Amino acid sequence: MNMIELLTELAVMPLIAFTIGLFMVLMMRKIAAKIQRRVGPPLLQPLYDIVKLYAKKTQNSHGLVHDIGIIMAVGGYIAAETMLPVPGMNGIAAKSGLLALAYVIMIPSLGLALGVGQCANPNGSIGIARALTAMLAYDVPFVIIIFGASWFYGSNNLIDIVAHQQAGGIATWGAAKMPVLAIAALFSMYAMLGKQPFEIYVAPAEIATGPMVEMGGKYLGGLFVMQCFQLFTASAIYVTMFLGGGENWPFFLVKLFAIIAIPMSMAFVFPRYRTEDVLAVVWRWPVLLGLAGVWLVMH
Amino acid sequence: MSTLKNIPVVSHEKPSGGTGNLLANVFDELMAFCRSRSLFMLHYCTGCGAIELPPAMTSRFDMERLGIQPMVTPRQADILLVTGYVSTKTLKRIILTYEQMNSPKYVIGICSCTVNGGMYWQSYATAKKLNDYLPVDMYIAGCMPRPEAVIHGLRELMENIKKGESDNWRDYYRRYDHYLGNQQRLFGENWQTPTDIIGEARHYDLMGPETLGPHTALLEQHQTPLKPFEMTLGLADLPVRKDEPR
Amino acid sequence: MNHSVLALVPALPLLASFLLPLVPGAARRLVGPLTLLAVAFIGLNLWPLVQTEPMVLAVGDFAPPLGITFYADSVSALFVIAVALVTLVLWPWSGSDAGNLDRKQSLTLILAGACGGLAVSGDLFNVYVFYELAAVASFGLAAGARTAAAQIATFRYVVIGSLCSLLALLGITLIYVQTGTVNLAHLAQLAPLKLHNPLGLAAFFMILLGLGVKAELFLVNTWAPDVYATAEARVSGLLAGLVSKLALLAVVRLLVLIFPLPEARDALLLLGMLGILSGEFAAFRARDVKRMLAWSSIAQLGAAFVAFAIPGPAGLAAGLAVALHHLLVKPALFLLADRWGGSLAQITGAARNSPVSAGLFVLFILSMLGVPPLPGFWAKYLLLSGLAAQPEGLWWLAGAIILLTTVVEAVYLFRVIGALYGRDHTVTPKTQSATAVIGSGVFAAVLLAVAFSAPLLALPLNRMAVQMADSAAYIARVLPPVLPGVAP
Amino acid sequence: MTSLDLLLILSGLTTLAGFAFGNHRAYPWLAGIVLTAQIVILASMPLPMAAGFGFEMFGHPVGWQMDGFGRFFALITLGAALASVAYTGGEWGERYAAGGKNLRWLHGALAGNVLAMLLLLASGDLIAFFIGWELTSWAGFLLMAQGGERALRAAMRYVPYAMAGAMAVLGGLVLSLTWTGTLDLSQLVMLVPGLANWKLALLLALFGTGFAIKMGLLPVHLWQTPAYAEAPGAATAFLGAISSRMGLFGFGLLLVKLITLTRLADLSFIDGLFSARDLIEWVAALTIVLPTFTALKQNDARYLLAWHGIGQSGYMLLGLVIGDATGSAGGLLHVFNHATYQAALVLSVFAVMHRTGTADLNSMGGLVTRMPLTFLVMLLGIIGLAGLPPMNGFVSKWLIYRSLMIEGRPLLFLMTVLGTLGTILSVYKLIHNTFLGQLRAEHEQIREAPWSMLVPMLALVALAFVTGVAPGLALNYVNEAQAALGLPVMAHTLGGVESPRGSLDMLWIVGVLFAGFGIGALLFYGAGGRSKRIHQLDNYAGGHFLSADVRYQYSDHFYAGLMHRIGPLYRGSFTQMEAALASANDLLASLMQAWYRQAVPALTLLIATVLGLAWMIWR
Repeated sequence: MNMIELLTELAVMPLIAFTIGLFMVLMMRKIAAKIQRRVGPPLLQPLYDIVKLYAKKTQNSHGLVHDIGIIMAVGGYIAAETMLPVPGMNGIAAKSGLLALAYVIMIPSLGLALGVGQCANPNGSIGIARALTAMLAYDVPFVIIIFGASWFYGSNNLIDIVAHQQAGGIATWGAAKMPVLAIAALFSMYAMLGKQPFEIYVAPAEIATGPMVEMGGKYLGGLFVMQCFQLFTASAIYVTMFLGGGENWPFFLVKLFAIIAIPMSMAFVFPRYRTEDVLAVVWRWPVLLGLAGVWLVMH
Repeated sequence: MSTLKNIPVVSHEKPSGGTGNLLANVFDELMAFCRSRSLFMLHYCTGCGAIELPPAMTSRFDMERLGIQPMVTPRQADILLVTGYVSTKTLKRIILTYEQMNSPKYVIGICSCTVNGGMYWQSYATAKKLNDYLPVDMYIAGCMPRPEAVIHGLRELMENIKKGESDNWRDYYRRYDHYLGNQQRLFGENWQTPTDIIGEARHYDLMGPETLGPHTALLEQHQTPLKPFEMTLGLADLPVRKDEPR
Repeated sequence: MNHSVLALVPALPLLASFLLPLVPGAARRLVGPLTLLAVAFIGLNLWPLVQTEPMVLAVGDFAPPLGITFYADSVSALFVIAVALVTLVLWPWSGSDAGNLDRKQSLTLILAGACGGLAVSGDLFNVYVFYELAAVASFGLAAGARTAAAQIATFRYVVIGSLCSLLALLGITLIYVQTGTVNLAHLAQLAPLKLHNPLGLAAFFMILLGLGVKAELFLVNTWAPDVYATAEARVSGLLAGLVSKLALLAVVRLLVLIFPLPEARDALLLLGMLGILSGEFAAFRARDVKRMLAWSSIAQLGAAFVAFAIPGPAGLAAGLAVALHHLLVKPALFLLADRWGGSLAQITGAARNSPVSAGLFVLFILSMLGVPPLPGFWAKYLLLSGLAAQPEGLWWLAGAIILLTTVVEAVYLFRVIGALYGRDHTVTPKTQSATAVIGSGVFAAVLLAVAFSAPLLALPLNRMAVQMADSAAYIARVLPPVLPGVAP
Repeated sequence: MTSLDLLLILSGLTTLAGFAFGNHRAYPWLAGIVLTAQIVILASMPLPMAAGFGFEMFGHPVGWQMDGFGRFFALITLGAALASVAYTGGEWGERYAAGGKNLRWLHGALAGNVLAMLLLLASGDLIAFFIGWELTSWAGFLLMAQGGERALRAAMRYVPYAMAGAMAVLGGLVLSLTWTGTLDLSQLVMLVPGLANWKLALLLALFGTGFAIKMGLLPVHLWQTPAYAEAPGAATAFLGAISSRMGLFGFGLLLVKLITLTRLADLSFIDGLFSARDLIEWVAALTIVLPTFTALKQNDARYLLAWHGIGQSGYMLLGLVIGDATGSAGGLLHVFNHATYQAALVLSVFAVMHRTGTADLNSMGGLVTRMPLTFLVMLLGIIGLAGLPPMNGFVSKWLIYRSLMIEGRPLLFLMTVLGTLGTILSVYKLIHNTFLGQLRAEHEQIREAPWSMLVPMLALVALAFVTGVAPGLALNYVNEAQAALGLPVMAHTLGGVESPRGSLDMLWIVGVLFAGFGIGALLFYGAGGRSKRIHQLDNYAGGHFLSADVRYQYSDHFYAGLMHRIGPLYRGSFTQMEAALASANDLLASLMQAWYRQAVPALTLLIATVLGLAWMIWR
């Protein structure tokens, strides 16, 4: 692979991720609307929102760190997208791997946390405290699953993992070989997406949307963009680990959207957990499932 | 001042299709379109009118299909919905909330109370006309207006935004002295919000003929400074001065 | 050098002590120091001579086993030097009035003479005599502080001391009854036949307890904390540093020459272990500096007993190292505790007005804890490696106890350091006296010299231990086989 | 004279100079130059390098020799000392001296620590090792005790621990002498693995206790936090960066070199189910998790960091004990990495203390506008401590994770990650409560820390960043240490590890990350409308008007929801255990005192005599 090709991939991969993410947001809102027997937003609504937010005339910054936080939140995901192999493009997946990716996607969260902290709003700080607590909750099963998958495939390299699954068709997919882990992973990804009942850190009625309390204009817009990336990343990691990655774009898209659709179909009928209950639930079921799955994989 | 048309609206948008860069015009149109199709609203539920909003949002009327959805804090919101009578005490909060919103921002007064005080006309503690204190873009009269009326009003606003007609937020900057005067009359001359409207007007070049005036002068006398904490290195102490008290 | 100088070691100080009151004027104050210098000179001259060949003096030319025998090997010579020099450093230069001072100086000289005698005695009866002499002198010195507390403490000391002297005498009597001799060499010859039985062991045990009083042996050491806490610092230093070592030496001579039996060793080991445990733990709760030092000294002597219990030259080397180290450290600490005695709170911040003394104090403490490269470490190393070389069981338990109690020791000793360097401005601690600083400075200089020349000193120490352990040579030297043409 | 001699002599001279004229203004410069020279000498020294001096004691030669393992630690030691000394060079030192404290003692103790550590790291036999060990302990005590009343109390608490550790090591030394007849490390290496299992287990217990105490492994870690936190700033940085790693050095010698890891795995407790190696791995893993979550609860920045220092040492030991090329490289690399960012973090906390006078996380906030460079240092530092890219902490932790994955240790892996997550939570609290949020009215006039303090801090984080982007720079020395220990050597590239089973190339990752940030910045500044800085009181408060006298800051009980769940687990069991030991000790002590206070000693004497005689006679 020559350098120019690589650079093109690095530029294109985030763009694709963003586009897919936009539609995932739309799908999410549509699912919510359908469950609530509403029409729901029009096709380009996520785009309208983002454009409008960026186009705000006056915007409030609480200081440089506030700005940098948003830049890190968006930029970190842009970087992360280049480490996720998609059909036809591998980016720098060979140079990072599953483990590094899991830590790289903490960078945007940390950036966001910094930005929110600078806002000097206790609601935001509480939101971040809760978000970090939620991260502590869902990352525990998540790393167990990463361990299991990495042990099963004998590699940490996402390209290898994808190749391994694609070699034998559906029968060799992670989900077929490691069903317990796949279920645990779905659970943990659900918690990661932070929708009901796990939306402890947004909690609009309680802490006024937590981290987003002081975010307006392009700051909020940045977070919307980040959400698009986040949905794509979570889904793509899952697909890569358990659903054979992307053989070609149509199948890949189906898998990506399906994976997001499953938890979202459940989300909007739930109320919200309390923080400690998120810990209790996530540390119990997906962790137990994950450990059982790892045990099965290793024996 | 009994009709909407009499609310002073000063448009400074260039008429569409006029001079200037075509591409820029298209861009502006696009922005206006997006603004009109994506409205986050903050409902400041001061009175009984708030009860009409849930039906407007939920499955019967579903605002979201118009791109309108509720938001929680002023920073995120585009529309400030004031849904009922406004007492003096509440008005302070409404003004604070309005000033904390990011422009372009729109104020909608719902119910008769926001128009003229409604049934509280004789109350000593109720602000009668909201547009004395804030630039109201749209009144939805009624006691209370039905959800259809609310939706209708919102659609009107969307049209106005798309056409570039609804930009009363500029008026607040351009005639800040006027609004501030009315506010001071009600709250006393010590009145101050933490938002630096004049500074914003300067920063975004939104100054108008009446931005500054006697009332802003009065404000400056009583104002506690609101200069943001700029990041400072403060490394003037190189080399360390011996005489300096530490 | 004439063998008869050996007799001068005890005789000179004793004589001087009786003559002291007769010497007129200012010269009277010089009698003691000059005598001690003379003894030191004798000891220093003795040292090279006895390295290869121990020196024997049969007083009045009565051939051993008859008559009084003085015997000096390198250990004796070393202790003679130590007695003279340590007494000199702890010499009572001043007193409240002239009569008191005379008394103190006389008693100190008697103590020095008795100690010298213990170092060179070659028979059991002389050991007892010198031991009693030392006891009487120390009673007098201990009560010399003339406070009610000191007198009460001394009274307890006298009671226990006298009872134990009786025990020792009983033990010696038993031995004499069994063997008909008190000469150590002769006893050593006869012991396998006549004394290595329950009766002999009982005698040994009685003598052990009897002499153990001065050596602060567990069971008979209850007097020590009170006496050390109430007596003058120099007296405490003499008793803890010097007298205890000489008593210990006497016991060890018995152990090596007459009772090299596992039972005897076990008794030493057990009592030593109990001494370490009781001393260190009791010191842990002590709030009075001098009492703390007293308990610590009990523990140190316990360690010395444990060391001497180890069979063979390794044990003697370890014991000598521990004992000599304690001899260097404890008198100096007591000297410094003269002004800094009493409650710890009173010395808070003392390092501010007496930095040198505080530094010396820390130095001694570190050495006592066995912080390398100070000599205390090498002593501890010898002791522990000696213990570890023995089969497991009590020996290893003793090693474990030493390791564990060092932790306790560190805590209470660092408490003193913490107080010295503390920052409480409400108390104004006393400044150190010049004599204490100079005295402890001398000890510190020796300590540091030893620390820097430790590799060089390892060899002589070993040689001493080997010489001391060689009971056959002792017998041969004192009771030479009658060869044709050589007068015994 | 060999270059090791020169190194030690220079170090000794620095110590003397520190005690003699450490309060002179020129001393930090001089010491800095000499330390730099020492680093150069050390780095350019051919290995192994024996010292020209030495002596023989009781038939055992005592000598010093530096190998790759020692040099790795020695370089970190000298570097940490350099940063600490530089930090004292300006205003900090002046203020310290003005506060009535003595700079000479501080500098002397600091240089003394370095000397003691160099002696320890270059020891060629167990006696030299023990000399170094004790000197390190007591030099450390001296340094800890410099910080005033509370520091003295903390240092006093350290005494029994240090002594217990030293005595355990001494016991181990004596036993290995007894069993092998030698104290020379090069001979012990051959003889020790041949010892019987119970002997090895005893050696492991004795030496292990000593090293564990120094390192602050569970359950003997309690002394470390207050002792490190209360010391003066420069001292805290030095202690936190390297001091307790001497325990790890000991473990490296003991576990890897003397006992060897294979022998360690043979020492099984329950029929091969649980070996000594497992035990150590689990102790290390618990040391990662428990102190980290204790740190989470701290409200004093210094204590928070000190607790993390304990937690992070678990990673190092775990990596070392896993013992494969990747894991041990990770463990060793973490020593260096931790030193860089921990020193920087501690220094930044003390820089904040220098200006605000407090390290209480509930009485600060919003300082980023006043001390932006200090903020930058702390930001990079916490990213390193939390083990996130692009800082070096990520690389070493990645290596450890990776080796646990390869070795198939899911539970240990989980513990390491749990530690990392806990760290992220607690360091966010640190930076949030210090630098973010509402600036207090009393801190509005505060200025940035002086350059004399900033330069070492910035240099440290720069080092942490550079070795994060190009870990190969540090891995060269790690490889040397691995080779000296007899561990498999990990092949590496400049950017990390190249492996068919999953590579790590930090050059690319960081490159892409910063490219991402660049695009993010373009989007932010290019695509959106202009933003305006606003005052912190212009803030959403549900319609409330904020004023400067109202604290609008969330700092106390920061992770309330988490604590609701895990709070009951903080029972203070270790503290209770320590207290129980102390009171048992007290009880024993009072019993012993009672013995000496007996009223009728004659009676006791009689009984004892009778018993003793009976024993002698009937034995």
